[in-house]
Amino acid sequence: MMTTSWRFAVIMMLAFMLFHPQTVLAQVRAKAEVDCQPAAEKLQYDCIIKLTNSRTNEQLAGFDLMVGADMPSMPAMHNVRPVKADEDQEKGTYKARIVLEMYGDWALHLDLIGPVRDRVVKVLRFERDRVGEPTSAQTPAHQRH
Amino acid sequence: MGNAKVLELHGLTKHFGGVRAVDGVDLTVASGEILGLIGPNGSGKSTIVNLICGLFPLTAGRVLFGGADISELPPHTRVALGITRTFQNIRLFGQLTVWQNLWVAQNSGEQRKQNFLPRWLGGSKGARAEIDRMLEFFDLGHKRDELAGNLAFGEQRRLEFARALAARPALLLLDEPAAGMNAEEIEQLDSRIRKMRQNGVTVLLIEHHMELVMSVADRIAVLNFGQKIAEGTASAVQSNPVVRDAYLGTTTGA
Amino acid sequence: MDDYLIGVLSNIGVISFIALSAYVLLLTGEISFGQQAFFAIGAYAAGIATALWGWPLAAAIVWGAAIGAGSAILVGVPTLRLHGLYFAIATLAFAEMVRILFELLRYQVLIDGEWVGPNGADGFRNIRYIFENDISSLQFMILIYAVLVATLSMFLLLERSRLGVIFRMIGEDETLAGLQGISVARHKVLAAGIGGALAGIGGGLYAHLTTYIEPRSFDVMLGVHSLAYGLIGGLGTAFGPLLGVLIDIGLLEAIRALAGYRMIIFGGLVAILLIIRPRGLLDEKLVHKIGRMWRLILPRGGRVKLGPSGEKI
Amino acid sequence: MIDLVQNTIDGVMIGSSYGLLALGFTLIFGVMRRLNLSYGPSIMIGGYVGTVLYVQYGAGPLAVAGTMILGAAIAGIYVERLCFAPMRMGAGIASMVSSFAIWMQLEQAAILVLPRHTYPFPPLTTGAPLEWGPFLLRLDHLIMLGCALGLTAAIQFALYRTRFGLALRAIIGNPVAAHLVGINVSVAVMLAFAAASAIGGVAGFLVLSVDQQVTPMFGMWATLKGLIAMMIGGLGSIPGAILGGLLLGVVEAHCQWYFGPQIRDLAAYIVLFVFLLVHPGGLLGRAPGSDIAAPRTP
Repeated sequence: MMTTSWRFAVIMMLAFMLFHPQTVLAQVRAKAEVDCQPAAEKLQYDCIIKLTNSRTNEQLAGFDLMVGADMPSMPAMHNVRPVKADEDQEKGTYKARIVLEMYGDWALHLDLIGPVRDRVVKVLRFERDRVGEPTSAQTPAHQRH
Repeated sequence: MGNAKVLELHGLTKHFGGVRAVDGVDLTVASGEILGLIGPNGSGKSTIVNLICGLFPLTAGRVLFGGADISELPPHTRVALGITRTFQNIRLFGQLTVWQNLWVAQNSGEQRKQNFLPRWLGGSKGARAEIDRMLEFFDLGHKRDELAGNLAFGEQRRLEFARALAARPALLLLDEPAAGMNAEEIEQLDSRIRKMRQNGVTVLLIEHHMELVMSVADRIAVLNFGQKIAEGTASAVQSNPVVRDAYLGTTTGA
Repeated sequence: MDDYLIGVLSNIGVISFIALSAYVLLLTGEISFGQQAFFAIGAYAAGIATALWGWPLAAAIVWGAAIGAGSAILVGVPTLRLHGLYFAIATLAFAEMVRILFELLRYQVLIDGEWVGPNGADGFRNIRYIFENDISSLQFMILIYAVLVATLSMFLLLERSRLGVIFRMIGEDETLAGLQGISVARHKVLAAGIGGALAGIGGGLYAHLTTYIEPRSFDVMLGVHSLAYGLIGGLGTAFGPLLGVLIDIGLLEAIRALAGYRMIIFGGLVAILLIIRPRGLLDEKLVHKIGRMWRLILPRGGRVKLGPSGEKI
Repeated sequence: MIDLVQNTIDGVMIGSSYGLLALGFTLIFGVMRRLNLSYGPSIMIGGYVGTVLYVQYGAGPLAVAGTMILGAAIAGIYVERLCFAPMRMGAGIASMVSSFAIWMQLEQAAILVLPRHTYPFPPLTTGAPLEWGPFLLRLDHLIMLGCALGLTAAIQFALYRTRFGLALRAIIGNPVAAHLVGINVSVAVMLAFAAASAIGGVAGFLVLSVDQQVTPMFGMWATLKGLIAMMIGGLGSIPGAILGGLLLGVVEAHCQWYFGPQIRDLAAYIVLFVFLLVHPGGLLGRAPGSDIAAPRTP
C-alpha cells in the first residue's frame, strides 16, 4: 500500500536530489580548431587540432587528447575506437589519424585529459576525397545526412 | 433478492447494415434463475450475448442490469458490475499460463476497490488460494503453470468456464458451452451449472444441445429471425406449435 | 577498461532504455515508431536542467523521465484510440514533429561567458555536467548500468505482477481483455506513459554521455531500431530487447573485421532470424519453458498446496 | 496572388510524384496488409543502377529510366521473398522489422558500391520552362503529372479489367479462398510486389531526374513521403493515394515558399497527424475497422 510514510520517503528523496549542494568547478574551457584531410587509406583521416583556452585564447599544451567519433544520425550505434593525439612541437597543436566506419557526418569528440577534463565536439562531413562542413537542415530532406 | 430481476432487455435491437440480427427482443431473467435461450442458427442468440456484455453498440432498446440502465457502459465496466461470459469458439489468452488467465479475471471484481499498487502487484494471499481452489474444482490443478494455448480442447473449455466464474459474476452468459463435448462431459457441465446456481449465480444459457437445455433450464426462450417467438417452461416450449414449426420440428426434434 | 570498451558498453546501456520503452508498447500489441521523440524530449529536458538551470544530475534525469512520461501520456490519449498501422504512423508523425520543433528551438543562456543551450538544428552543445563534477567515463558507465539494473528489476517485477499480465492480455486479444473487466484504454495509456518515462531516462543519460545532442539524432531510424530490438531479442521477457541491443551493437562491434559488410550480414541475419522466430529469440514459449525448467530445479516455496476438494494439505 | 497560383502549380506537380510513391505503397499494403519499409530503399537501388549506367556508359534518360524501374522491381522481389513470402500469415510486425533490416542492408550495399554521398542523375529534359501567362511550367513536372494520372488509370484498369487484377482482388478479399480456387497466391503476390516497386521506380526516376542527383538517403525519403501520402489519401484507396500525394505536395509547396524547408516538413507531419486523429480513414479510405488493423501481434 502507498502509505503516507512511503510518500514521505519518496518526497524526501526527490527533495534531496533536487537541492543537495553541487560543486561547479571553475575551470578552463577549451576551444578547438580541427582540420582534417583524407589519408591514403580508405576511411582514414589525418586531423590537426589546435586547442586554445576559450577565455584567454592562449594555446593549451600538455594535455592528453583522445579523439573519438560518433555519428549524429545514428546515435550511440557507431563506436569508433578513440585514438590518442600526438602533441606537436607547435604549442597547443595535436595530430591524430582517425579511422571511421563510413562516409557522412561525424561528430568528433576531443576529450582533454590533464589539469582539467573537458570535451570539445566538432561536427564535420567526411567524404572520400574531402572533409567539409556538415549538411545543414536547410538542404532538402533526401539530400541530407 | 427473492425474485428480483437481474437482467431486463427492453426492445433490444441490433442491425448490421440491412440485416436485423436482433429485432425488438424483450426478455427478463430473474435472480437465481437458469434461462435457456434457443433458436436456429443465425437467429440472433450470440448477438444478444454480445449486446449484453457490450461488444457492440445497440441500434435501439435498453439493457437493464439489477434495475440500472447499462446500455451505454463499456464492456469492462459491465464485468465489474458482475456480468461475465464464455465464448462459442473458445477464447483464451494462449500465451499466458492457466493460472494467469484466472488471476486477472478474478481481481477485476471484488479487488477493484483496492489501492492500485497491491492490485497491480498481485492481490492478497486469500485471493491466490481461491484461484488454486477454483483450478482444483475444474480439474485443472495439475495444469496450473501450463500455457493456456497448450491445453487440450476439453481443458480449454473448463478453463474458460473457470475464468468466467473467477470474477464472481452475478450473471453468467454461457454461449454454447457444450459444443464439441461428449456425453460424459455434458453431464459434468450439467451438474456444474446447477452447482453454480446454488452458489447464487444467475445463468443465461445459449445452447444447441437440447437435452442439456431442457434438463437444466428453468425457463426457455426461443428466438427466430431476431425475434422472440416463445417463452416458458421446457414442456410448454416443446409443445408450442410455433416453436415446433420454426425450429424443433425441422431440426433436432428433441 | 579502455575508453573504447567503456564507450561501447555505455552506448549499449543507453540504447537499452529506448529498446525497453518500445518493448512496453509491443507488449500491449501496439507498434510505436515514435519512442525516439520521448528519448529526445528526455535528453533535452535533462540537458537543459543541468546545463542551464544548474540542477544535479539525478534530479535532471528524474525530470527528463517525468517530462517524457507526461508527453507520452498526452500523445497517448488521442492516438491510442487508433490501432495497428494507424497508431504506428501517428506516433511517427508525432516524433518527426517533435524532431523538427527541436530544430526550431532556440533557448540559450549566457553562462560563464558562453552561450549555452539548444541552438536549433545545430544542436545543444556543452552539456558539461560530468566534467564540471569530475565524473569519469567509467563512473558514468557504472551509473548508467545502475539505473538500468534498477529499471530491469522493476521490469521483472512488472512481468510477474498483474499489471504485466494485463499488458500481455491486451497485446494478445484486446476485446477479450475488456471482457475480463480490464479498462483497455487506461492500461494502454499507462503503458505509453511507462514507455515515455523509460525513453526519457535513456535520453537524459544519453545527453550527459555524449555531452551534445542534435535534433537529427532522433529521427525515424532510431525509432525503428528501438522497435526492432524487442522483436529480434524476443517479446517473452524484458531481457529480450536487451539481447536485441547486445546483438546489434555488441555483435557488430565483435565482427568489426567485416567492417564494410556489417549491415549487409546483419540485415540478412535479422531477416532469417525473423523467419525462424517471428516473435524473436526469447519468445513467450521459450521463456515459459525456461521458467518451468527453473522451477523444476528450484521448487518455489510459498504456494498453497490444495487437495482435490479444495482443502489445504 | 501569382505566387499563390505558381506555388499551387508546383505543389501539384511535385505532389504527383508523392502520389506515385503512395500508389506503389498502397498496392503492397492492399495485397499484403503489411508495411514494407524497404519500399523506398528498393527504389534507391534502382536509382543507383541508373546512375551507374549514366556515369559509366553515358546512357540517355530513357535507358536509365528503364534500368531503374527494372532494378527497383528486382529489389522489390528480393524484399518480398526474404521478408514477406516466408511469413505470410500472422506475423505482421516481424515482416515489417525484417523489411527494415533489409533496408539497412540495401543502403549499405549502395554505399559500398558507390561510396560518395551524391551521384549525378540525368535530367529528363533540359529546355527552359514553358511560360503560360505569368506562370512557369517545367516540362519534367508536366511529365510527372502525366505519368501519375496515366499510371493510376492503368492500375485501376489492371485491377478491375484483367485476370491478374481479378486474382489480386481475390487475394485481397480472402487469401485462403483464393488459394483454394486455384490462384497461385505466392506468384501473384510476388508479381504485385514487383509491380509496386516498379511504380515506385517510375516515381523515383522522375524525382531524381528533377533533382539531378541521387543519395543513399533517398530510400528513407521515398518511404516516408509515400507513407504520408498514402495515409492522407486513405489506406488502400488507389485514387486516394494520388489525391493524398497532391494535397501533400500543395501544402509543402506553400509552406516552403512562405516559411522555409523546416516548416514545410513540419506541416507535412501536422497534416498527417491531424488527419489520423480527426479522420483516420484519410481522404478516400474507409474508416479503420479491426479488419485492417494491420500489423498486430499474432
